[in-house]
Amino acid sequence: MAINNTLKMSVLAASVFVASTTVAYAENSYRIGITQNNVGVDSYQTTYERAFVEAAEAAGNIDIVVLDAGGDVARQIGQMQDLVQQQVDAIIIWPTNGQAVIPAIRQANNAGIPVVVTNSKIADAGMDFIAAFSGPDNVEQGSSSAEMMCDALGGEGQIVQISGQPGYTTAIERAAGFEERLAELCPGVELMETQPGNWNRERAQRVMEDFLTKYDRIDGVYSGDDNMGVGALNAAKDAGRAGDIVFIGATNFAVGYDAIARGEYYGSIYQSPVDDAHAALQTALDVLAGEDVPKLNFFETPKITAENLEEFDRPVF
Amino acid sequence: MNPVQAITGRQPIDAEPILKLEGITKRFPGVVALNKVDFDVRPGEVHALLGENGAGKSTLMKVLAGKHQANEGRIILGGEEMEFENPKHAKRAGVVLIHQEQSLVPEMTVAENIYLGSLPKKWGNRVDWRRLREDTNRILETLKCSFQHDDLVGSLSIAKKQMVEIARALVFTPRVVVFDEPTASLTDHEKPVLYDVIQSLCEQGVGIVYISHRMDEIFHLSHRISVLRDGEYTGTVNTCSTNEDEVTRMMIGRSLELDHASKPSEFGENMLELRNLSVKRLFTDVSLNVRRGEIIGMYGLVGAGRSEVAETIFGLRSPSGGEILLDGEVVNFRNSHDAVVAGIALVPEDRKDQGLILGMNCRDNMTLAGLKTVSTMGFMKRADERAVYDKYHQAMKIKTPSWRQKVGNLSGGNQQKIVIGKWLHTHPKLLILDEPTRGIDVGSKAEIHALVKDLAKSGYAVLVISSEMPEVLGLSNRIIAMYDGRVTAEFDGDSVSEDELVQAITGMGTPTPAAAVIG
Amino acid sequence: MTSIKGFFRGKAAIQPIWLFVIAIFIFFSFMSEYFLSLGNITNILVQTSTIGLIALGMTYVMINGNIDLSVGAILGLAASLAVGLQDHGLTIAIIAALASGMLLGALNGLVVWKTGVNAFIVTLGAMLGIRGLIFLYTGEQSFYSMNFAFADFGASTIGPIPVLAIIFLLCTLVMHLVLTRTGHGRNTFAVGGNPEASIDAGIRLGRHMMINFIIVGFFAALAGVLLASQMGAATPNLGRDYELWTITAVVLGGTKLTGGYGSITGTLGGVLAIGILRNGMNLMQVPAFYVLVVLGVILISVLIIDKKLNVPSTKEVRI
Amino acid sequence: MASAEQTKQPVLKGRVSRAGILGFLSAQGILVFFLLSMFVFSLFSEQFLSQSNIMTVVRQASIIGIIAVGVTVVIIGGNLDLSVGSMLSFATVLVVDLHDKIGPMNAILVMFALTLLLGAVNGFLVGLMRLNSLIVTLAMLSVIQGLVLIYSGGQNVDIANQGGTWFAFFGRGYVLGIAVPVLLFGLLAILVQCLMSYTGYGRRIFAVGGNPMAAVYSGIRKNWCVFSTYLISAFCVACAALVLGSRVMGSQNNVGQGYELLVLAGIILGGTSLLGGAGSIWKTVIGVLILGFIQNGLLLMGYPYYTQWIVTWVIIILAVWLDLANKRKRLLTTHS
Repeated sequence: MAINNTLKMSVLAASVFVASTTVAYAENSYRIGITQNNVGVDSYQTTYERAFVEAAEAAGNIDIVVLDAGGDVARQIGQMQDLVQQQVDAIIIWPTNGQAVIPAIRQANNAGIPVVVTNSKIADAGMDFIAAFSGPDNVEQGSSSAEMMCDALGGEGQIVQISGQPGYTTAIERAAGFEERLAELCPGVELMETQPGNWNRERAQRVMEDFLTKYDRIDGVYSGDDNMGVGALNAAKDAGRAGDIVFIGATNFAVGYDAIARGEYYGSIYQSPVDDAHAALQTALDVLAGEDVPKLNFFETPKITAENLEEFDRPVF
Repeated sequence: MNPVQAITGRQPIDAEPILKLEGITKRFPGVVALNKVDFDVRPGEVHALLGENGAGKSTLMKVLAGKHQANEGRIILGGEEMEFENPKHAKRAGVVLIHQEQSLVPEMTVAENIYLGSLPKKWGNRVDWRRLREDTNRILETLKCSFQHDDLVGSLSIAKKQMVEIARALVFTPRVVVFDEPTASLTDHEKPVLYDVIQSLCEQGVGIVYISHRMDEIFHLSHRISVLRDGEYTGTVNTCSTNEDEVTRMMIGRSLELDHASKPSEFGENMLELRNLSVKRLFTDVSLNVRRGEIIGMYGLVGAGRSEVAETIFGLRSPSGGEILLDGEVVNFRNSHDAVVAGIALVPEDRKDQGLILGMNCRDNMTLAGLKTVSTMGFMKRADERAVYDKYHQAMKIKTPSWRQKVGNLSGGNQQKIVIGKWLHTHPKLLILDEPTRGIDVGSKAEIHALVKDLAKSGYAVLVISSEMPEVLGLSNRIIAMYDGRVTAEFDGDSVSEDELVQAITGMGTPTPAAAVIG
Repeated sequence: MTSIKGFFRGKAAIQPIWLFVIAIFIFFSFMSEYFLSLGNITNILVQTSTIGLIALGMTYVMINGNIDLSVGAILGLAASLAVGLQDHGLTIAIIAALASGMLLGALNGLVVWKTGVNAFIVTLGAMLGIRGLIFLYTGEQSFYSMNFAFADFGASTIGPIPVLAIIFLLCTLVMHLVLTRTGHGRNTFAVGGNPEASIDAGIRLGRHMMINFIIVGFFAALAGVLLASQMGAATPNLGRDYELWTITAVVLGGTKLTGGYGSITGTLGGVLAIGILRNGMNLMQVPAFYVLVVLGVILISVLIIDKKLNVPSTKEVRI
Repeated sequence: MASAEQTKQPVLKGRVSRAGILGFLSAQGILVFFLLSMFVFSLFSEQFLSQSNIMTVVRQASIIGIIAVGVTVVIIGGNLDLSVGSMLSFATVLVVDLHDKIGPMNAILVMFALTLLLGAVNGFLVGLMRLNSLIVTLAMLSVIQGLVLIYSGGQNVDIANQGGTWFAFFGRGYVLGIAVPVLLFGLLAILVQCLMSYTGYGRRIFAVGGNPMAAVYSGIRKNWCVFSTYLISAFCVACAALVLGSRVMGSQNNVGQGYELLVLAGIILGGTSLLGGAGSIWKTVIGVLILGFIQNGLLLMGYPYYTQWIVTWVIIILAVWLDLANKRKRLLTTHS
């Protein structure tokens, strides 16, 4: 499965291939701790975790400590402290919050443990304390979505946005990227309102229902991820207005992929949790191997629409 | 032997009243609870206050103790006019109310309870434990209490809790102490301790107000008697120059007689039989039988295991030994529901906690034990329910404005009638009444006694549990005496003497073999 | 001697929860090589201090027979204020944060006092509303402290012991003494054990309850400030579900939901039990999904054991 | 409640005097408030009172409403149920996941069976073991959430063929122009209201909630009564999961998170006390609708979503205060 992905995604193929080979000739066995944001809240994080564990097992000599903060910043800080206490060789953190975890990262850094931030960036003030960041460029993703929206609407229209969980970096960056790019690229497209859908399909469905009542004309919907986007699509289908509306999401989910295939959904951003996990592990291993790793390691997240659908596998989540 | 027997009216004490209430009027919206009531207490005197339930005794005392504020009238204490804003205020002035209901905190020690709300402090808000201990010990000594200052109140017996309440009254040198039904939960052998305390308070010149339903007590203790009726003051008499009849007339406007002759006399087959029934640590080897049409009295002190026997028969406890036979067959109830289905009814000891759903209306309470009989396929039949209610409402002369009245708003007597009505509606084979007239006024009491006899005559087997000797004597065909979890004697209800009974329930003398006397 | 012992009867005896704490402590010491070390134990103390501080106040409120569900939200608001107002000076920010907690606690107490409505209802509403206030104030954003002194304080130690752990233990001691030695503390039991009697004894019930709501509000806010200092930041979602864990800890510690019974020492045990379980299961790498099940099952088990131990079976009828 | 209904009859039958109307208003405070808030919202947003908007709100509220109906029964019986949120996640994930694996009919049956089983566990612990319901259901909240995650491995579940299954009926279907969730909500509310008002079972639940001890001394099997209320609650959760799963055609593991609080907020807004022995389903229905309309109205007026929480808070305090003023008056007039 991971292999299939890598074959199709040329950009990443190299790095992931390197991952398996690097580990193969690593002399020392490493103990790496990872504290995740909130496994189980959606499939992306779960798939990420599974891929991470599989990759580490495949490597053979990596001992991993997998923790989940359950979305709670304080608990994540506690887990960071526990990992420092156990003196793991490196810590990978998927921050629950881009700012609140910085002191904990600093503590780990002070204790001489390299920290790799994965998936979601931390605030600039913390960049000095981390060894590297690995993950998607969420601002870039937002911009890409704005470009798609612009293309789809031909530069004119009224749209609404359903954002992710308030206060979470990914949600903020995607929204910021989208809004900024949209304004400069297509001043003719008006963003009427933004409401959070909390990464939750049912909630997004409800928000969309309210939008549909409130606005007689909606030309497009941008959702912070496909999970919410499909919720919005459901609501529009129910109201019989799905045909008039362009749906654009991010983090392509299986349901989103299918909807694109059916032509109900315009497009999304392809982001594989498997790539995400492999990239994080690889970055950590590179850091441990003493290689010169750049601070920001973005893996590519291409646009996906009906036109290039066949180039991508259906996501497993 | 029986301390209550010595009925001697005391000479009134001639002194200036320490406390005077003049023209007290207390109105609640829609009702005048007290109408221009006068009352006074002299130092060293026991002044009994009588009246039926709802006559306004408790309201008057609450006004006195600062729990309610009067709309009109004056309170004069030691020549000064007072206005009590709250009980603590009254307490500091020397007026203390000892409550009918226990007002103690079970999880706190005796000392903390006695000084509740006025713990001695040092260094700001810090409790001065040493002083608390010493002060408490001093008070406990004067009361000759058998418990320690650091005992948890929750672990004390009811009588001892009562002593804690009294001890609390002594914290601020009291000038007037109000006892509101102090003996309601005491057994006969616990009462003398209370009487001694009252005596010694009198000797110190404290004025005592004594509220009770029990004539014997009142005549034994008091110097003067005042009577309230329907919120109105009906008069004051000297105890030595009056009698029970006169006082009763003042209370209810007619005289009452305990009718010993009307006991049931025709008995049928055994309805209930207990054979060596035991529950670990509560009671052992209890054997008795109740026949159709017969009233069996179960007499004993609180804690002797009487209520527990009743609860076991009713399926609320599982026996550890022995058997229960109902109508000749051994029964084994898993819960109270089984017992009700089998035809047993229990009018429990505690009306408010066990007998009634106070927030429900009269009708719903009345049909609660027999819902099946007023419903088809689980659906209630409103008309049938009303019919049931009307039937018992009339038969028992329950005084309520409407069936919609919440039972919490009724007087004790009417509440008890509703509980009894609830069980009559199930047409039980055996009716168990646990303290059926506790805290009920004289009028309702007589009505309930008559009702019980009528029920027995119409074929019910009745088991009455009581700690009031006149009640047991007046009702029972046979009397089972219990002491410390065992049946100590069985007596014929008409021929037993009071001395014999007292001996049997206090564990004195040789227990008569249970089968010796069968009526 | 006996009299001193007597005053603490029932409290001097070792509480069941401490037996449990000792048991799991020994268990994890054997199960994980990382568990038994000074560093890990101070970690546990720091991690439990947040829930622990709130639980101190919650114990008072629950002995009163009330409950406060709004503590998580108060914590979140205080944290946001403590970071967000730092432009006006660190001291002002912290004072404002603590004051907000006490004010909201007072509001809860006032409504409970004046309406006599179940505290559960009142504070459930407050829990929603205060969370709304946080979002309103922060505009859904996280705040980051520019002042490093603030974040450094959260990470500082005295000797080997973190300052946060010391603050927590000190507060525990003070609250224990207040509960067992002072008039207010003793009245707390009286009010929960028999409200009617307390009124008669001249205890001003409403005022007393309100003070305890202010206390729990204060501790929730203090926990929020300290948590914010640990993070050097505050997030609007901070403190979500904390009320549930706090109540769990207090109940584990033997405080009765019906009021009138409880202790700070028990609460400390309850807080530590949860902290050690979480920490130990982390070290043993129990998957996160199973941790939820294990914690729930343990809570129910403790409840069952408590029922079996504490109820004298002879006194109670079979109902 | 049956008795409450009947006590009001004299007022309604009697001469419609000013006092009668005022009495009615104060007795039905929450209803008046409901209509008033509808009026205010309609001033600010013209879409608010449109038929489509009202239908949308009621449909959205129906999931919370269906659960609230069940929880109200638990509360009348004198207990709480905080585990409904997790239970909703559990049931939804289960029915959606099994839909493609064993077919919709079987999936629904299995889901109902297992959800009722969870209800039975609650009922066993609270009813038969007589543990404190707040703590037990709090613990079950955590346990069930763990079970959901273990079952799904943390993955979202989806129904692949969304167009071609009759399962869509429950969340998206219409009967006579009314959305099925709304119908289901109404039907359950009426059914349970009848159960509570017109049957011996309902009377027993009121008795058990009003005074458990006295209920036992009246021969009512209290423990089983309490047990059964949790089955009703679980049944309602299963119905809600049917709607939710069908509406979304997929589910996340935490889909029900926080529902327990919204359900309680709705019940409280309706004016049911949490002490047991009192309350009614129709009050709960109104409370849930108020919650829904506040959320919708504020959104239409352009306020951010969290303002509804603040407004809910203020309303709860006001309602509590109003209700108190009412009660005080009633208490005083019936005092004898």
